[in-house]
Amino acid sequence: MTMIEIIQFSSLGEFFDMGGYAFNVWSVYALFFLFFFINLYFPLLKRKQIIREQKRRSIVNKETATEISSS
Amino acid sequence: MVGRAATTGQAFRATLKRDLIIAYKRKNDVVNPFMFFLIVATMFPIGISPDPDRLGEIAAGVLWISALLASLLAMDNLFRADYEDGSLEQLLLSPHPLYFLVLAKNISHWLVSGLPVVLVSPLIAYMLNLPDAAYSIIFITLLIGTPVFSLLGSIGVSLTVSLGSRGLILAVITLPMSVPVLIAGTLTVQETLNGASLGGYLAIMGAMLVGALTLAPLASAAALRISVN
Amino acid sequence: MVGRAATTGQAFRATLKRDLIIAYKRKNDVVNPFMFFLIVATMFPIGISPDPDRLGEIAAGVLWISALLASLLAMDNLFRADYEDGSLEQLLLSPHPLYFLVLAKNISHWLVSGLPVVLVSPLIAYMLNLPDAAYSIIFITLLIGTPVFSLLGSIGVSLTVSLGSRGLILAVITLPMSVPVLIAGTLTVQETLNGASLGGYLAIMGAMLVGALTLAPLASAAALRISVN
Amino acid sequence: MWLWFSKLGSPKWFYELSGRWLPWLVIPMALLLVVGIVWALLFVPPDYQQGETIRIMYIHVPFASISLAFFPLMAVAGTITLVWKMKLADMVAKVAAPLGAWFTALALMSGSIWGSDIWGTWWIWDGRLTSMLLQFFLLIGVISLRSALEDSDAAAKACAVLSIVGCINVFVIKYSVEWWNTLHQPASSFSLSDEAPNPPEVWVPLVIMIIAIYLFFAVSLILSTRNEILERERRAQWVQDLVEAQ
Amino acid sequence: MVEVETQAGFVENAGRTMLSVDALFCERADRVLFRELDFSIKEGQVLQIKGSNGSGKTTLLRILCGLNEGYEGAIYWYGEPIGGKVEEYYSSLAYIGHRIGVNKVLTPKENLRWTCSLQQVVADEELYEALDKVGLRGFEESQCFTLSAGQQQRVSLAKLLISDTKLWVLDEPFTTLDADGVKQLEDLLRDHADKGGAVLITTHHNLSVTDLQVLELG
Amino acid sequence: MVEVETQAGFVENAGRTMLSVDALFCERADRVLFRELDFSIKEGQVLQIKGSNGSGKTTLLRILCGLNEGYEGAIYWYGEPIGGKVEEYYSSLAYIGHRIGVNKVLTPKENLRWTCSLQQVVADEELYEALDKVGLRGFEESQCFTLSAGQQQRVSLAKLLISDTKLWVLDEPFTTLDADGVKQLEDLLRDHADKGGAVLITTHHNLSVTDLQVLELG
Ligand code: HEM
Ligand SMILES: Nc1ncnc2c1ncn2[C@@H]1O[C@H](COP(=O)(O)OP(=O)(O)OP(=O)(O)O)[C@@H](O)[C@H]1O
Ligand SMILES: Nc1ncnc2c1ncn2[C@@H]1O[C@H](COP(=O)(O)OP(=O)(O)OP(=O)(O)O)[C@@H](O)[C@H]1O
Ligand SMILES: [Mg+2]
Ligand SMILES: [Mg+2]
Repeated sequence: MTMIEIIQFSSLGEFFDMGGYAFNVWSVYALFFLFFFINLYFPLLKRKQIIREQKRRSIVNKETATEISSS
Repeated sequence: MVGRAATTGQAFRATLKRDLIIAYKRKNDVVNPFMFFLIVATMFPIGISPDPDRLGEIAAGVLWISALLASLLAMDNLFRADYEDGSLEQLLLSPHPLYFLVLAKNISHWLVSGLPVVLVSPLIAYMLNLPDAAYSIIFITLLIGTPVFSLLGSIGVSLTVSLGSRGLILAVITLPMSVPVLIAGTLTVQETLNGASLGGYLAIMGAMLVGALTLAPLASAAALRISVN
Repeated sequence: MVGRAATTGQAFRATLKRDLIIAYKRKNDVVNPFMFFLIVATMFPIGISPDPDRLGEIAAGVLWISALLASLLAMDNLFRADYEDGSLEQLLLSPHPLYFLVLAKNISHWLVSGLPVVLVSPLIAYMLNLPDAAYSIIFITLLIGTPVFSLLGSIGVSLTVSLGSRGLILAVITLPMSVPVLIAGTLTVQETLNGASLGGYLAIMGAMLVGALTLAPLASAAALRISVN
Repeated sequence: MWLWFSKLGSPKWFYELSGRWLPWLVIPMALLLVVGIVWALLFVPPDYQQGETIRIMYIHVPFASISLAFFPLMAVAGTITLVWKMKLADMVAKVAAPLGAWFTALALMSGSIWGSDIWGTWWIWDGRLTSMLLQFFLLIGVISLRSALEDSDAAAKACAVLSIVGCINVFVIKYSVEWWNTLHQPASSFSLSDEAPNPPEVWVPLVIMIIAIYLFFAVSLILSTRNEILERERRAQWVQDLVEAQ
Repeated sequence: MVEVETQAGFVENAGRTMLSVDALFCERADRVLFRELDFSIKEGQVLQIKGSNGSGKTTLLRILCGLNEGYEGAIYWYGEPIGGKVEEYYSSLAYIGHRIGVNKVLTPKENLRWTCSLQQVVADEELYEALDKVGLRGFEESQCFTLSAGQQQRVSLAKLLISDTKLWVLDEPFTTLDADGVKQLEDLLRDHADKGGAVLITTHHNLSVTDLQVLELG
Repeated sequence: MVEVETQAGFVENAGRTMLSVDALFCERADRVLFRELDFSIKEGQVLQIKGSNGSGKTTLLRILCGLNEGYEGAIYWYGEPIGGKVEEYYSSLAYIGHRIGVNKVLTPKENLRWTCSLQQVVADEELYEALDKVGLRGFEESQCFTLSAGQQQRVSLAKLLISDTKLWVLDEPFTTLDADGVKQLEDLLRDHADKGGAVLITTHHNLSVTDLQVLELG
């Protein structure tokens, strides 16, 4: 396979070692994934929160509305 | 009434908690002293020289001066809003010793504005190329020194809280008072870099802290009573 | 009514005069930026090194940074009292272009807080052992640079005038914006010491000043309208 | 034109449209990201000078280049807020600031990690680095101004003014800092752009990563903007219906 | 946008319509303060805005003065949208808000001179005369921080005696005034209306001004 | 120093004399505000201090609370000089001044909790109840800068509902209150007096409280 051939690393260990710069390379990629995750996951999480909060609010509003109409 | 009277401890905790809540609500109070410290420290390479070697020589001084200025600028928050909205009068009319209430305010203020500066100091130390050996020393000395700055600054704020234009007069009052701490701090760093042992220097700084903790709130309390007059 | 309507020029002069009177009445406003400048400049020999040679190397930068910080601290006076007592609303409700009224306030503020710093700078330059050749250059560059600091600071103040804790957020906004001036100033001093001719550098600083004079009051005016909202 | 403009300004319209766009952004983003990262990590030949650390470039350069787009973006949004009072523009400006801070932070961090190997130090006061740092500070300034001003309308306008002033200033800073630096520091190995004669197997994955990360930026910005819309329009009927339907 | 023509009807009464408001809507902190608010104020009128605490009186006054932009609807000055005539509007407007615009360091005279000179040329005698009338004789040259709350309020009100403005917008001007002060101000308002001016005022006080119009909020 | 004995005469009435003042003299900015001022306030009394603007009402109240020390004369708390009993005095005193002591960033609940907790232990329910009573239901958790002037004033007054203090010192508490608020506060003052408390109040308002004592200044 040509794809396999042009892989720059002959073993997995070598891949992880990154020519002695494992820390540098991997920490950058780790940071990238972290940021990627944060900036996608947090907006999604927040969306859930907003919707939950909004549901709670509308329930409260309805309750107070009925309270007022009944009193 | 007697059964419901608050103890001094309760009033202390209530005040501490209130101030922390206020700080939490205006997150800026936490972030800004810290950002100010970072930015002022950045001004030095720009204004003086980006050359690492020359930076390294002045780094300790720059860190201390920046921390001092950050603490100074943050001080304005300590009693200002309370004075303006009248909460300070309520504080003075509390039946508890003012010493503890002022101390509570000082503590919460330092936690919010001083501690973050101390925590970030090693990073700035690195960027300014401070010799490696000095990181921990700068951290420890700032940890002892910044509360002293806060406590001294608190006296200055108390004296000037009723003035319209406070920022500068506060600085003019407080900066000279802070010089001994500045000297002790930078000396400690330099001397330990030169091989002296930390102990003696730290003892001196510790003594300053203890002194400030016992005396400064008293002075602040007295000054506050005068200021609201 | 028509006969008695004030021209913009009259309103400009009235505002300038008022602010100068206020400054005169609180003499602190004049003395303090100046004292702050002196004190901060003295922190460096203390915090960094009293050695004349090393001081001489950093003197230009220290002078500029101190001037920047002094200007920053003085900014708080610019609209603060006016906001708190409602004069700012009156200013906004004047029929004249706000640009000129803000400019009047800026000018009087610089006269009071910036100019004294510039005037005393040669003295500090001497104390910090700046090479003799640089005295006049530091004086001229500060003379051009400090108004720009004031004008930029004025934008920051206008944006933050309605905030309780302003000092620090003001700094966080204004300091990064002032960096170009700081660079231009310190570079001018250094390069002329290295034998370059002043002309080009001063032209750049002059351009900054002209740009700031025309644009900054506009931005400040817009920001003020927003802040009183 | 005017109609289109006011329609675009309508948060509801944007919410619905962006809902339809999202998959067409997320799918290419995911694909390009996978291809780009695998390529960058496995197939790119090590640089003759930088060795394996060249792989950091595929993160650093996209983030660094997008970071520079934030102030112009916020300034444009700010202008729209001030002139046309369009709510949507302010929502974008609001969510852009923290996102910009994240991106700038990653550019700074990846650059400094890269530098720790190549320059032997994590930080030098080089022109580009310093200007990036100052941009980061300015972004924090915008964020703290926003959070400090309690009234959201005033906050919107104040941040708009600050973004516009800041945008001009970011250019001035960049220019002056580079000027400052080149006069002081010989433009030696610190030059960032000497990889022009690189072969395609180096720059093609870079282009892929740049596009992927641009898409990531768009997706994240849109997601946050949608949240902002839901929050600010929460009393509108369509939002309430939408919430009910969830 | 509402057409200006619809405003023409206003001009039928004795005094010309000075300020009119069309379908004003304002919402703050998630609460609608007023919606579809229409009213107008004519030359010679005193209009008191009433309402309980938090009903939006201050907000309304600030909107009318252009100090608050968080509203929808249109405001007209002599039939034209104020947006186009800001300069003219501001030369005819005197506003005194919760914050009275008195610098603590300056003396009453200096304060008064500056506030007035933003709109018109004033002579020193006028200043002394006005300060005398509001009961500050002898305090002209004391710094304002040495004055009591009510005295400071009087400094700000003195401007009304000098100013040639047509429309006065006063937000709770009575708060710190003593009985004399209240009476004097009421007289002043009446005078102003008689001379063809108009007054927009909020207060929780019962105003004893003849011909008072009332707008109830909230 | 005046002898304490001279104060003994006060205790003849129904309520005991709470606060008494002997030969008070105060001069500010070269003007004598009051001299030889003697009065006392007993349990069950409401004392209104009247006077024109600048007559020294605020100054007097602040002197009594120990917030201003520029005076001569003696102040007694249950017959003893307050200097010696500050702690006791301050646990029995509730003061609300021109500056009402409401932090803008905190919510009404948080504000109230702190002010109260300086003197006594409070439960959350009490806070809610008090805020409800002053008409701030629904605003308990909004930050105070979003409240109108009158609503902020109400936050500060809520403390009186909770506090167990005997002496209330109120400096123009009515300024920004609407008619309802005024009435409610007047009721509250009456209640407090009926329960044996005492109230010292300044206002330019005509108080409709039974059994009102008046002290005229200046
Ligand atoms: C904290 C450190 C660093 C920062 C803040 C930084 C920042 C930047 C910025 C702002 C750009 C411009 C992107 C654009 O114009 O589109 C950039 C591009 C680039 N950087 Fe960095 N950088 C840093 C460290 C490094 C290091 C250590 C290297 C490795 C030698 C490097 C290599 C590059 C390359 C190759 C480019 C693309 C060249 C170009 O398009 O101009 N950077 N970086
Ligand atoms: N800070 C001060 N410095 C000097 N003199 C002052 C100061 N504050 C007040 N005065 C003087 O004291 C006098 C009384 O002021 P005070 O505030 O007690 O009046 P007041 O009766 O409360 O008036 P008002 O009804 O206007 O509130 C004023 O006439 C003023 O001249
Ligand atoms: N800065 C603000 N931010 C958000 N909401 C506000 C702000 N100021 C006021 N509000 C809201 O607007 C409402 C009206 O306030 P406004 O000050 O106009 O009331 P008002 O009628 O003048 O009351 P008062 O009689 O107490 O002065 C208040 O209930 C408050 O909730
Ligand atoms: Mg109001
Ligand atoms: Mg008073």
